[in-house]
Amino acid sequence: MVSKTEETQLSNLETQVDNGGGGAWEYLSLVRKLKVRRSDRVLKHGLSILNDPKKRSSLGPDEWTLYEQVAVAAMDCQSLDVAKDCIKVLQKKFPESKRVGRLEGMLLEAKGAWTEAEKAYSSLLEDNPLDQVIHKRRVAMAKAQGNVSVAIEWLNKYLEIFMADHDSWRELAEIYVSLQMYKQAAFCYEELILSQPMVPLYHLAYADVLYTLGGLENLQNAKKYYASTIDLTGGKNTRALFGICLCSSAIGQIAKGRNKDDKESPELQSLAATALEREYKQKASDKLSLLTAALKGLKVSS
Amino acid sequence: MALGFAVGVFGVLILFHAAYSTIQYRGLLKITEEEFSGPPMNVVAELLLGLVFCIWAALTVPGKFLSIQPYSEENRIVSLPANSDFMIFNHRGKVFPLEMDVKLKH
Amino acid sequence: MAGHSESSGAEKKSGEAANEIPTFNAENLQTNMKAIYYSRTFLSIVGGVIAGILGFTSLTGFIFYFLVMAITSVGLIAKSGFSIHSYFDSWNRVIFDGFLSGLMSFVLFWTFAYDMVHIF
Amino acid sequence: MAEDLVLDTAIRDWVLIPLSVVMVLIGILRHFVSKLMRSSQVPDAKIVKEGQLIVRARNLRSGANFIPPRSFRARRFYFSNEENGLLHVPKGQAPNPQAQMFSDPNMAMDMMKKNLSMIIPQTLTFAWVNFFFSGFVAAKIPFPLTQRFRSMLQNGIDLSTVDVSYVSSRSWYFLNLFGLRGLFSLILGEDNATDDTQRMMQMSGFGFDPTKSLGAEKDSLDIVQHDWALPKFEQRAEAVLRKVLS
Repeated sequence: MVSKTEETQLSNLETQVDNGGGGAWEYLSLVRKLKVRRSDRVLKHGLSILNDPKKRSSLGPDEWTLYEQVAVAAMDCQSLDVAKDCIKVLQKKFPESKRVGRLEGMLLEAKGAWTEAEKAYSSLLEDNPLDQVIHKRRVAMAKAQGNVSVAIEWLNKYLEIFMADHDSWRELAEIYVSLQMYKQAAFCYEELILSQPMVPLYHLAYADVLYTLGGLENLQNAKKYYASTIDLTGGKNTRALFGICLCSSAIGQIAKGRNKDDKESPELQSLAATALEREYKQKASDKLSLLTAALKGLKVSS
Repeated sequence: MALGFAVGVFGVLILFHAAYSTIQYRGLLKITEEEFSGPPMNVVAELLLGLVFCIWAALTVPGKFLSIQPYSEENRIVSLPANSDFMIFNHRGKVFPLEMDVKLKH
Repeated sequence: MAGHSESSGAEKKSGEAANEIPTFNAENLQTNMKAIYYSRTFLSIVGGVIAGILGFTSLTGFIFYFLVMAITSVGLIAKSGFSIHSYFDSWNRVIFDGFLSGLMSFVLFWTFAYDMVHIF
Repeated sequence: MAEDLVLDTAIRDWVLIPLSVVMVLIGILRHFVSKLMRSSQVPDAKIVKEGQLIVRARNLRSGANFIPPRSFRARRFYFSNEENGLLHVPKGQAPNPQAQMFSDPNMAMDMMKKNLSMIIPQTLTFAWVNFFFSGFVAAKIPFPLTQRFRSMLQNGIDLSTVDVSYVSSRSWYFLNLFGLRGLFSLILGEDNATDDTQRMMQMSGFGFDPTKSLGAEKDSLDIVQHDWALPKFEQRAEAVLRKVLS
């Protein structure tokens, strides 16, 4: 979860580090903590620390964490030589470690040697059949090969045991969305909302899925979840504001023919539209005309 | 934080000193055979000072309060972390490798 | 007109109901409570030592404890910048929580300091 | 009040202070020893699954109001229907936790360790206090108490004429035992190993009995009243936007 303060902190550190202002280790730690994917920068700045013996030894035991981080980043950047060197260093230090074994499997993956990687993972799983990360790697491997249905199968099997693992629910939801299996995705997002009811982004994603599914009931629910996103973000989520407008207009179109028994709160959409206009005025005033045209098209403009 | 901690330690030390001087004072009273009516002024002042320092430390050392409102800047989640356990390397970056001469030297 | 007033009444009512669903970051609340607990425990120990040195006995000592705790509450409120509701879900958290849990520590250190200074 | 007893300063220097210091040191030692002895056991798939199941069911219970009624009912059925609900444990199949414990030596071992790390230092200190400092007055509490507390505070001295507020050395040990908890939580952190009451609570559960917690979770899930919170959020969102716009 990356909050607003953390995001600004990250971007500040990023510019500082990119301009040679130091603080590379802090930046790398923050990247690790927030679990963001900045592989190119991690590779560059991580190596600059690792290649400097003085800096490296000042890290103490964190040195090995950095090696791991850089190894993964290097794989992500296809700098396989660097990754291999890092893993070699780690292996020398921790000869029997499962974690290093996992890195080796990932290196095989990055090379595209799927069968060998699979073999490595299965042998690791034999030692510890409940290693969550390796199960996840197998899912990722299936996905990387393009066998999305296999990935879903693995993931479902995994979730039968580790059913409280929300990262995997999220992955499953994203896979389902990519396959346009929205009903299944909606289920996954419900699961995510249950496990972390205060994360607005899950509400938002759920609302998106409901809106895509369509139908009067789903649209009304989608509007409710966009509303909850607005409430949880204090009205600072543009996508949710747009969502409210879209839902209202779609509901209006469907409900036109029918009797209007269920009272929709008409104010919410006009408020959302005004909020949007205001936000555009502040941040992108040159695109304001586009917005007003779009809102007019939706007939929600006040 | 470190400053608050130092202040706290200092406050506790002051308290110890106040205790010690009161013990001395009681010993003195015993010799002069007077009744103890209350600790001397400087001890009271020391105690007050120590209390103030300790309150300062107690309020600063445990760290700042964190906002519980979901829409505050600290809590407003703007992006989800990359699901790095499911990271795949078979992406378009593979076709465009970085133009970096990176190497792990030893 | 009547319909309008009715809808506003309903809105108000549902607005009240909406306030009942707590939306707050439980984790941060926990951290805050922990911070309060630390402050109170430390100050009850310190208060015990001071009460012992000053030689308070019986009721005076307990009054002193409540005084110290009251000062702590005020300090905590000041620490939160007088906006309790952005850090805690209710006032009771700041004012009453942990009031009695520190009593045992207070009594122990009070006795200890009192004995050190005044009994022997 | 009766005549004040005059206590020798040697008692302070050789009983009161050493006793308290030793208590603190033993508490710290115990914390670290129990930290060292905590073994990380590899759980088997069934236990892991049940643990995760309970977490998920608990999430469902606490977040129930955030999902639509239909989704909630489907999930509840999935968890707690009588035929093949995940939380439903058929009668008679529940394994006896005692038998399970004896079949798994690790579990018994772990419990032994926990027990030992709690009881041994306790008994040792108590024996030490008893042996060295028994049968005299060591301290005086600065407030009066009724006669009922005599057995508590003057444990080890049989004198009914002494004022109740005088504390025997053995009772001072007990006072320390309870009163130092706050200090330990300050210097060792919240979840320290010295908190005996918590330990006792865990002990009374006697090991980990997953079937029981599954059943309890099912019962509490069955009585959850679903009250969808989302319709209220539209009003809340309106209020928020109005506040932003104003």
